[in-house]
Amino acid sequence: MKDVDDKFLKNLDRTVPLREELRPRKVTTPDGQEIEIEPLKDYFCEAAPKVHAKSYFPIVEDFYNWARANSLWILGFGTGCGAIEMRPLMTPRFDAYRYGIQWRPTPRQSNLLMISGYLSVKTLKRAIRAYEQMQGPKYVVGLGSCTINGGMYWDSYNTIKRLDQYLPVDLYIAGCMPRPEALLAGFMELKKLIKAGKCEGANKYAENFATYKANQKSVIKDWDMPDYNW
Amino acid sequence: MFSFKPDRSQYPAPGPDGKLQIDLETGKYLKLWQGPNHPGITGNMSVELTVCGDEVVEGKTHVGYLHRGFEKLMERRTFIQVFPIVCRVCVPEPDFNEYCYAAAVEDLAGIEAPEYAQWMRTLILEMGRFNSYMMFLGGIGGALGLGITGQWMTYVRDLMLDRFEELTGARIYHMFILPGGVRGHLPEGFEGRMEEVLDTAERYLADIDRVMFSNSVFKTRTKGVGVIDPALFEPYGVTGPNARAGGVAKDLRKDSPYLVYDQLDFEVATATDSDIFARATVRRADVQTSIDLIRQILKKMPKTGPAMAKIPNVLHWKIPRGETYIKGECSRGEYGYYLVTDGTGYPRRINVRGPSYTHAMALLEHLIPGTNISDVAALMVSLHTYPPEIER
Amino acid sequence: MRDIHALLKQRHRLGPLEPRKGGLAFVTVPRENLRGLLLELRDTHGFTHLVLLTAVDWMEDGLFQLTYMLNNRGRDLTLGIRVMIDREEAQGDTIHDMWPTAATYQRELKEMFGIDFPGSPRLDEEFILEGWTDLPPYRRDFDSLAYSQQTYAERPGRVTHDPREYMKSKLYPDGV
Amino acid sequence: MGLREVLTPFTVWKHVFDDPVTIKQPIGRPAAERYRGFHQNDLDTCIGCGTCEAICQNGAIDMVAVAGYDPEKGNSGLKPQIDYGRCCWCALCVDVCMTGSLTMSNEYTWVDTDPDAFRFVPGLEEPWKDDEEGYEREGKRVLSGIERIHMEEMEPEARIGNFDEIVAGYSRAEAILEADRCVECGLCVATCPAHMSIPDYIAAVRDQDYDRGLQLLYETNPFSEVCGRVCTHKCEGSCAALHEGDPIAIRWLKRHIIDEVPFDRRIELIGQPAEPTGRKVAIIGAGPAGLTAAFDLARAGHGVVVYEALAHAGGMMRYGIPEYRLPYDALDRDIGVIEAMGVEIRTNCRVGRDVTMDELRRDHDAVVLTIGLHMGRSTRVPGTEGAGVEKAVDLLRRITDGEKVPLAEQIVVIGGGNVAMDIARSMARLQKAEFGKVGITLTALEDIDHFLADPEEVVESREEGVKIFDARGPQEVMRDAEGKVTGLRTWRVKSIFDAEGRFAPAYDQSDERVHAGSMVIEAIGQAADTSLLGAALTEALEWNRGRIKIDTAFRTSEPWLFAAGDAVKGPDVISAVADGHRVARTVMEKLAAREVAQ
Repeated sequence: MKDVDDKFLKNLDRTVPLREELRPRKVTTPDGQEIEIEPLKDYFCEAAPKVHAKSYFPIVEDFYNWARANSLWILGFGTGCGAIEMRPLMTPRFDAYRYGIQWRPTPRQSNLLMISGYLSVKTLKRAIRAYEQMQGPKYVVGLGSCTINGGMYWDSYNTIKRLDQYLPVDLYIAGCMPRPEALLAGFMELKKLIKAGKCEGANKYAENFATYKANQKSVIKDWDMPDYNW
Repeated sequence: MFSFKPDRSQYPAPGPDGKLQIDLETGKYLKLWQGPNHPGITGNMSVELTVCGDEVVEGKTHVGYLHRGFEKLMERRTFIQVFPIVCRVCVPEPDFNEYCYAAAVEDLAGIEAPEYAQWMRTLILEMGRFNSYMMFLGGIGGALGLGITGQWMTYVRDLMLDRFEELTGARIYHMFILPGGVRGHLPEGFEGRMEEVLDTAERYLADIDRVMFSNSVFKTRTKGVGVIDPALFEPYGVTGPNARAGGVAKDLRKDSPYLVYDQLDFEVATATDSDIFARATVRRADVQTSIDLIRQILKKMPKTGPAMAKIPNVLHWKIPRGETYIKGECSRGEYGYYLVTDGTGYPRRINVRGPSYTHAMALLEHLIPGTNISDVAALMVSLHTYPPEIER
Repeated sequence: MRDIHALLKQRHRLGPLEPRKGGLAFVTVPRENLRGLLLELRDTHGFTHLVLLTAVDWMEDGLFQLTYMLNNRGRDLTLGIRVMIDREEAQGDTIHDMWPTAATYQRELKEMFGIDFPGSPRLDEEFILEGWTDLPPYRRDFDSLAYSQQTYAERPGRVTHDPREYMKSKLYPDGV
Repeated sequence: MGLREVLTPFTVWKHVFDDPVTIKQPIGRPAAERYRGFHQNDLDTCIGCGTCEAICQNGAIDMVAVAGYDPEKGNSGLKPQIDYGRCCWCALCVDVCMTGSLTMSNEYTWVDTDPDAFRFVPGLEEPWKDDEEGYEREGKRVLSGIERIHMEEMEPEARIGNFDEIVAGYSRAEAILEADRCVECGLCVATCPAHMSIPDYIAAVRDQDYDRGLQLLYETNPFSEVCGRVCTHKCEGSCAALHEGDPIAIRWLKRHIIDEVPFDRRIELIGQPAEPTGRKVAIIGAGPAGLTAAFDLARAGHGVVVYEALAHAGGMMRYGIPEYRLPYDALDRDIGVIEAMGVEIRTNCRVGRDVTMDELRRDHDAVVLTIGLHMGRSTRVPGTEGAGVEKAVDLLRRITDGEKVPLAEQIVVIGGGNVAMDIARSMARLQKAEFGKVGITLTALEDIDHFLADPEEVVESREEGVKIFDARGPQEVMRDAEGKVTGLRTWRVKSIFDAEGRFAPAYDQSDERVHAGSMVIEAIGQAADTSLLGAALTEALEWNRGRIKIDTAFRTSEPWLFAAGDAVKGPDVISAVADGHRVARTVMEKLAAREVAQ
């Protein structure tokens, strides 16, 4: 393994300008009207996420948690290699559906985001958007070494090393990549945690929103989306 | 047949050069992103479609969501340290990376892998090809709403993964083909268990024939759709089954035999129509070839023999200056490693030539205009591209 | 391969042929002669398949090597054509009109090495990277690990010991 | 589109009645036998060489100290800690492991909410610690060479008739191949008494950078010609490679470096000594310890005079080690480099006879005593007094001096150390020249597995016709009526040491043997000849069981007098070299502190 070049310093001067179509500007509509638009403001709600309070009655909260634990709907977003081991879970051989787990195509319908391994900066941006669009209470599970401490891409210029810097992670599954059986074990563990009321990732995200945003913006240089979109 | 005939009467007038002038602000055109988080996309990539009505008038492939900078990382690693990371370049068929890299290193270092290792490598590559085609056959059905093929083929692929697991010690990233040979020998009773898997696979494939290839819906939606003019094969670098579906029997296993393919008996499957259906049938026939080849290899391969050639101490392995290109026929076409060494213990440059690179970028962008939105997914799957090998 | 090389050597000022095993060979050509050579190889000698186009950074020599790999399927020949270009003002000649797929390669080279190919379509669009502000990453003077350390947080708390130094500190701390 | 195409797909409904393929209990389903799951490590076998850390391309492995495992010879005591936030389960660490201690289980399930939990030392307490199944490498390691590159040697028939050097030395190609096997763990460095930077100079051989190699050698050892040939090479006994194959031929590689650098170039590479300091040091005895100290002191700019009683410098390296193991010209080159540093060697100058200790003390800022062990010890069994019984060191010295030594057709040697082998093989050569055949019997207290001599010495002795009888205790030198030696009577040894570990051989008297021979040579050990000190100084100094007492920094009880080498410590050249460095360092510290001022 080559030693690190001590003299190398990353370029801090250059910034990425906002894309043309996202800048506030005047446009002419098809019917001839001239209007001012500001795409990043017009289309999104900018309100920051809020902490979701627990129910006043513990028994009600327990009931909620029981229900949540038994309907883990996973966002079908294969962010990295580990996604290939999720496919067998959707088929009769491993049949994750029997545990109340299923995959949904859109963030709106899902409450569990699986980060399947490494995240390149480009995908991190999409993962953040997907996460923020999901309905709470929502959970994040990190698959494999890459989400824990960078994995085998620890020296890559394009992948993050610690997922918990950018998204609140509820559970990690070791492996490169974890087998379907290990994933199922992870889901069972997640269910236990949810039932015990210990999966407070979404609230953690809301509480530490500023920190998360700062971390995200430190690596995503062309931040061309609103701070929170849901 | 019900072929897609867009109604262009409502389209904005083309420019003086006859080309479409796409101005989004006219409201006639719409940008539609398919991917990266989209059920109709292969892996983690995206296609930026410009649609007018339900006709796609422009498509741009966007990649880089899986970019890890492999070619840079390889330059930081010693020759043995590159070995574990190469397989990650292509997730569904990782073995080709291992083979091409190992063979490239052997070529420049002047090492010859032992005969047993050559046979074993061929076996692994064919098993990997089989798996890759299982992904394809599942995917092409899925792209057209035929969910059952995905269920069946994933199951069969899983059985093959079990064989991979007992042979190589891993399910997906096998890391079995080392520069200098392979890591081990066949486990006891492997042939019998493999035969069971192949039998099961053939049964399921017969069902696939009935449920997919003889299915009027499937035929209607794939025949005559996404035709690649064979004249485009060379300019667009089309190789593998995509070219074979257009009647060009391009197959490096025959054209430029590597490993022990010259000692194996097989035919190259071709088709003539060069449409989605033809590309699917070619691959269907190729699965059968792979099954036959696996049987042949297990029968013909030596029972014992050294698995590894003598290699220098890998901790400070230096390879003299040189460059080489090693290629092989993977399930998608020509896969190759271009390796440049400079006499140090690290590669100077490694370039991975994945077939998806040309198929998913230039070719797909060329094919998309004029198709229906609903066909884009099937068109993309029919090219059989794996995003991680595009951006590496 | 030797016959083709002998035939084209004078006309295109080819360097010596460097054959490797299995119908593979490499040859160097001056940049001015590249286009003519590619055209003749493609149209006359059956090298119709552009296998790959990539670059090698010879930073110490101040050069980029562009490698055009062409294949003649009928005769099972692969020819790697090397063009050395200046690293400071890295510029190559686009061949996307000969092989449309070359445009993709040229986009990648522009982004990853900073090599310009005037006239190549969509050359300045972002290809793989997004919001990249540093040196083109495949250049040798870009250190991936250093960049990573300066950009992405790492999990703290790891320490390691060199066995030799550790034994020294434990067994003969005074160094003798 | 025909009706057939519409109906055919429905035929697969026949599978409705098939058994499901679902795995009933998927969680914890056992993985394949070879599956590369979580790591295991046999901590008792692991030597902490760190090769796993070196090969890991993910930087996943740290070498950490683990309670209960301390550094010792050939074992750093460190253990690998694996970060599963980095690992990719490629098992290169398993393949490269020098001892085979690192393996993998086929366990694969580990989920945790704490990302910092995925860091562990395999072998300590993980649940899969003792799992049988999982990945182990097939056969021996293949990622680094197992077999030592063969060293060209003279055949026994060719070498027995003369004193020519036996070992040829590596060629460049051979040396590169041998150096290539080194994994640069550095476990050997601690074992080497002089702590030579072994992995670094082996790397220099690999890189064909002999200039750098020579500079590295001279940093720690001015006797590379000597040590490259006759070093006891304890380093090779702690080499990580010996656990599955042959250790690296460290000694031969050292010799290879010195062989490749011409004499003049060596002096050039080492460079000139420092500016003269005006301080003067006297060294008594031009053996390895004395000359090493002289070299170091001279390099630092001090004036050094070495007093040597015998005709040539070199001490036991010249007078103890036979020429076929260490040619004199090789030794002369090493001494030549030392002299080139400005060291003055006065040979034939016996302290106590030609110059007195008081004079030395008066004329110098410090005096270093490195007189070695030149007096042979006797077994003192009946019959050792008188003609026909010789001491090995005396004979070796006389052979070196070119004297004619007593010889017999059948000789019995007592002793199992390297000196015994040296004298046996030297006498064998003389016998071959004189009588045309070899007749040497060697008896030793130790059994053959515990011989003090190097194993290759034993092998070569046997090849040359020396008959070795192990575990024999000498009881009497038999003499005939005229007093001529006829043989040696021995008993079989039951044990050498008593329960407290003291030397007290126990014999089996029923197993008696007489080894015929007309000459007996005793090679059972040596003593220092301290008569040169004179009565007053002998009285003034503190002693420890017959040896001059020194502290850890080689100071005697007299502040101006230092002692080092075999005379006070022992037992071999490289230890003497190490002592030389240390005593030189102490002397220089003292000189710097002006504590030794008159």
